[in-house]
Amino acid sequence: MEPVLNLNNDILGLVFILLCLGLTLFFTYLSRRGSAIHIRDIPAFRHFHREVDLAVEAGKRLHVSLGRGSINDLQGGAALIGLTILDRCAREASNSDRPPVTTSGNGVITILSQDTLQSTYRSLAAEERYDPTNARLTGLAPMAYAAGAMPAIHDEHINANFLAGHIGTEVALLSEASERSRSLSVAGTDDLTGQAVLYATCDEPLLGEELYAAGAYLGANPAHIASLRMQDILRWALVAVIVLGAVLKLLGIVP
Amino acid sequence: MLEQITQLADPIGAFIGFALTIMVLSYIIGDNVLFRLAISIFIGVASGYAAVLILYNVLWHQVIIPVFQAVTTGDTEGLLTYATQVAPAVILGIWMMTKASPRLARGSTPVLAFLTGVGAATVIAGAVRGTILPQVGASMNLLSTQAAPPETGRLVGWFINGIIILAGTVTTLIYFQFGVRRQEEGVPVHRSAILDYLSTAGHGFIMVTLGVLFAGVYVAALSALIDRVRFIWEIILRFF
Amino acid sequence: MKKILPVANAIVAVVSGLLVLLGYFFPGVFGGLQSMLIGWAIILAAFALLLGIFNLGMVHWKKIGKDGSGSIYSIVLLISLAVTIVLAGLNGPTGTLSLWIFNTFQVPVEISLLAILAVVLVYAAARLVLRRPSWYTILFLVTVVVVLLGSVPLFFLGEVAVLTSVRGWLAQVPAVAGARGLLLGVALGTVATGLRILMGVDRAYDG
Amino acid sequence: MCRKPNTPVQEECLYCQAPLKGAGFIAPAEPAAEGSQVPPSEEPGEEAPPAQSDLFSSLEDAVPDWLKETEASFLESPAPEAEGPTSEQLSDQIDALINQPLTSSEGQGPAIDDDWLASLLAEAGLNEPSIEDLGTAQDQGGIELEPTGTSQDEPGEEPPIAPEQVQKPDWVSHLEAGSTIKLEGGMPPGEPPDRGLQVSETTGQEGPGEVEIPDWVGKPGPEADTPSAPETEKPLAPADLPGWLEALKPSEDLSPSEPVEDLTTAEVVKAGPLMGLRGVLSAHPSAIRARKPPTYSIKLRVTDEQHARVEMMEELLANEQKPKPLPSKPIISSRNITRLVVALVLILPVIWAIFTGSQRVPLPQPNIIPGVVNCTQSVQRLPVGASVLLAFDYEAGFSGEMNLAVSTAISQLLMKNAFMTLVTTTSSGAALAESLMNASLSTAGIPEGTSAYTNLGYIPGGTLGLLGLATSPRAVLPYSLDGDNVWAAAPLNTISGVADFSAVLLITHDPDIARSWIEQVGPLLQEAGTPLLLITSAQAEPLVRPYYEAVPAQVQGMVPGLAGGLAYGQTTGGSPQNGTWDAFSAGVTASVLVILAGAITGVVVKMIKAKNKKES
Repeated sequence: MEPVLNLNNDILGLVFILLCLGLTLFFTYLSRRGSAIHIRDIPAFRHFHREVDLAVEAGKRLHVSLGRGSINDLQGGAALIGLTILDRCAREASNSDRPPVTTSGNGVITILSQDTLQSTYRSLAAEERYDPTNARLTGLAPMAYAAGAMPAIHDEHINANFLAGHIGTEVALLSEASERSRSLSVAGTDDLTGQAVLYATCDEPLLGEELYAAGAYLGANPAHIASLRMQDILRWALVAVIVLGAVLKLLGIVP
Repeated sequence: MLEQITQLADPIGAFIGFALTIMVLSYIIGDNVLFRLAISIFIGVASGYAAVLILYNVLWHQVIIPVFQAVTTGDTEGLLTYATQVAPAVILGIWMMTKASPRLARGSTPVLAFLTGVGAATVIAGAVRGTILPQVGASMNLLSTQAAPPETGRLVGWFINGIIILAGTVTTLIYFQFGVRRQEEGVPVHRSAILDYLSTAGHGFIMVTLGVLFAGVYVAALSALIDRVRFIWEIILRFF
Repeated sequence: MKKILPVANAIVAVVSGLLVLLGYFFPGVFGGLQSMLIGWAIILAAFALLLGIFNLGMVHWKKIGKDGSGSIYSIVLLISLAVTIVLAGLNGPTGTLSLWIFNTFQVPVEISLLAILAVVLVYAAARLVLRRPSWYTILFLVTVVVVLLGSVPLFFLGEVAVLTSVRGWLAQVPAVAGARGLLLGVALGTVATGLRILMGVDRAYDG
Repeated sequence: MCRKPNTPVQEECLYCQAPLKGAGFIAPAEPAAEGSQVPPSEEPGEEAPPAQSDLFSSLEDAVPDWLKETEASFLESPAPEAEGPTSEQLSDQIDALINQPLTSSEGQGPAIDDDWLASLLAEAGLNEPSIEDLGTAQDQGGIELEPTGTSQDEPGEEPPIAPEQVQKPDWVSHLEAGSTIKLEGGMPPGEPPDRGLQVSETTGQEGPGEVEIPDWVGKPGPEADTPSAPETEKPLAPADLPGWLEALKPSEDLSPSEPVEDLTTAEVVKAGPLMGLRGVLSAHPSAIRARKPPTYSIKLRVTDEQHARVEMMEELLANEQKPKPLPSKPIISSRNITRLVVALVLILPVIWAIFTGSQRVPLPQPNIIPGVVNCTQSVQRLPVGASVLLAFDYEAGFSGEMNLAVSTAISQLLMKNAFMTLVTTTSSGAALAESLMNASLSTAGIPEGTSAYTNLGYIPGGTLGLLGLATSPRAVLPYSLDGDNVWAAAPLNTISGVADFSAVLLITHDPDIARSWIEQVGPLLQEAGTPLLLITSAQAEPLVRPYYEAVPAQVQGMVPGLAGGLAYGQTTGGSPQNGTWDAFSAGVTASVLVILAGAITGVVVKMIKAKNKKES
């Protein structure tokens, strides 16, 4: 498969990725050595922690929806961070009477969510709690996926919904269902129209990049914190490149 | 519209469509049996059709027909290509199917590891080549003299808009800054004053963007609502 | 063995990922291998879809009888799923019968679900200030109202030229800026997520 | 019991905290502890005989003569009159003391106000300290006093005397000779002052159980306050006993005689070096196990309040274990009503406009909506019989919004006699494409089966599939959905890449799909000068428009949403309005009003809340 972009972009892309990798490894090493970073407060995660505790107390369950993004596509990134969130949720709610239920709209994501749940329970020495039907494919078309997840929110004594993955405007149906069933909805998606809908309909929307910080905020491994530090640095690098490039182009120095 | 014409050409289909539309719209009143029945049918049909389409295009066209043709035509080169390009995937696929059995589930993990690895590489490359490089390039070109309009009147507007887009992109990026200054225990963490101003501006740009997109989504949904009302009216005119 | 298996899985993920990634930047060397691996992944995704359908069936099969009144929905879903797969499979995705099923059952429900969104979105927007009172919310709603008013001539007032031009400017200037920032942020997060998997740190698979 | 050696003065084992001195004296006090106020004098009558018969039968030879005598004499000796009532009073007092460990210092109020004790404390010059001491002494005494409680009144009432100075009666001397353990256990040097303190305090505290205090108690202040501190033993003149004390001798004799009473009921050591002795500290572990002070003290320390708390906790735990019925959601709630009202306000104008076929609002003109004119011109510029790629990348839900524009484009292409190749990256795309093509062909009067198009179906792999399609469509989609190898025959046999098509028409509702096409496939099309046209939903327009506005434009023509569809329809001979545009206008107007009303309400409520907060 020949790349569509030209050679310069390929080289730039490779350099960028290597930079990301290097910084992530460096900060992972630092964080393993105890170097701490203060991160800004994102209320959605704070409230979610509280709701997880309440869910455990009230004998209710969590619902994690991983969207319908294909893992073989750009959208897969949101689904992959969704799996990390699922792992954290399963751990936090491990002593609950009802294990978390997972819904998704893609075959691969469904299987990966099953695997994530299974390995999480195994690591907690509670593999008997794993039930494959708690990680469900609710539909293969976007609306079918949302429509299939709605009954789960309505009927399964859900206390909090974490919608994390590639979900389009159909996410409004999920937040509406959670609002009608009086359960908290924390949601983030890589889809911009989905984010616009989420901001209005969801209790705790995660804007843009905030979804990808979930691992760090939910206490996953140090690499997640390292990733945040890497993102912070590269964000400034991008800002510098954009401003510098724009100025140079305005001055006609660069064609 | 045309989908309605197709349906109206078929009275049974039109009536079923009418009934399903009413059943789904009843959700506006509240979650009810009719809505549940309608979406149950919908999920089954939509998932079934999607499955058939994908399996048809992938498994039938890329797995079964090629080997059948290669064998019948005795195309050894085709068979060789198939053996390297398709056969391993089929073996991995069958291996992955052991996931269906809870007892053998763990055995398919290497296949999922492979899928995850390929997926991760794809999303990285897609994000860098498909978003970061094009978007950064487009932002840099905002004030490119080559793209400037010749008329002086439009030039000012072009320049101001370019500056606004540039500032908006930069401040929106800054808004996402996660790291904050170290503070003594107990004191709520916050950004420095300059960062606060910039990220506030960025937050504002994000709100405007989301507002514009929300309006767009609403207009699309309203169009669907109008379409359904029209469909119901046409069925009423036809059958009642 | 308990320790070796996860490590082996991680190695499979990292190696396959690196080969595909290198294929993008060194097409001459890794291009062939990359396209082969991606081809495998595409076919595997189809097999995964089969598993997904099986999972969908199993979930609802287990609900039958156990879920009391909810059983009927599961029965209806399973019947519609099975009938569609059989008929569309035999008739082909574009066969007359398949298209009839599609246009009769899927299209009306899907459009109706989108129509429900209209009500849901207006209701949510109307409650937003009450729910999340802040200046950002006000800014969001003002933008929504201006764009809506500028997108169509008002029923009694007719077209307001100013609103139309403001809508155009909002969509082409500030919205583009915000969208770029959001897209770049999402892309950065995506790269970070992918890299954690290629580093073998995050293991979505049963590591 | 650890069996490790302890010094005789130790009251409990240094190693295992097993009671040493108390052990032999617990037995008689146990009934009192259980609440039965049976005077010890009765106990022998009830319990001693069997115990004695056992004793004599089993250990007749083992018991020394002197001990037989002492046992006999003690069993004969009558119980003192004062013993019964005082034991009751003291057990009450002790219960009170033990059951209110925290209120000990508060309990000093009345004690200090009490004339005699106040004067005692005043003269002792240790009001406060003594009060604290009392508190602590009570706690200790809770356990220590109980066993010997029956004899606490007498030493308490008399001025405490250093034990070694007390003139012991003969029987005590005999006893001492016989068993050193007895003596040490009965009167350790430090005990009398403590006891005195305990009693004086408790008598002060206990109203009802207060003992008659004779006048003389107030006089010998120095003696009275001595118990509070050890060094105050010095001023006590050993032989300086007042005459009245002689009168008390018999009762005073009782004090050391108690242990002997214990002997009647105390166990006889059945093993070890002390075998045969009664009431001595047995080396046998069961002796300790049988007398667990902790159990005893725990019983005593549970107050009613604590009982109540325990019951409350038990109730809580019991409720926790019961499965709580989850609260059922209210069917009619204010939210549901509001939702219904909003729905009606939104839908009614739409229904009215559709049902009446209102046409008050002028249709959008093609030149007003950017991109529409360019789109229709690009199609018009196509050569007759050109090959066009149509990507049906939208979901069925958006067909209501987009089908008008799509059908217009298809009819325009049919007029140009173009050959359409249909592909999709969504699950609904193939069926939508086929349905629309069939409908368009029937509308245009072209018989079905005419080779005006081929449906290649679904492109697997998302963006990767698109890249594959851009460079090698034959590899990605080798056959049509009908199973034909369309690439082998005209007109597709000349197509090797997506750039070989005359035009690419992308129909999508998803801005991500549009971006993938524009950024991944677009560059190839630009190189070949192939126009990329876009029919999109209103929701994707804001994100796609910049590509159309860009210089150079990455999208050559664009038809956005319902408005775009209506405008585009007019470029090809007009489309029936039938109230659709009026319904759209009415719907938008109604929704804007609803949003504004909601926002204003929200602001007002917020202001009222803020005002109330300020006031409160």
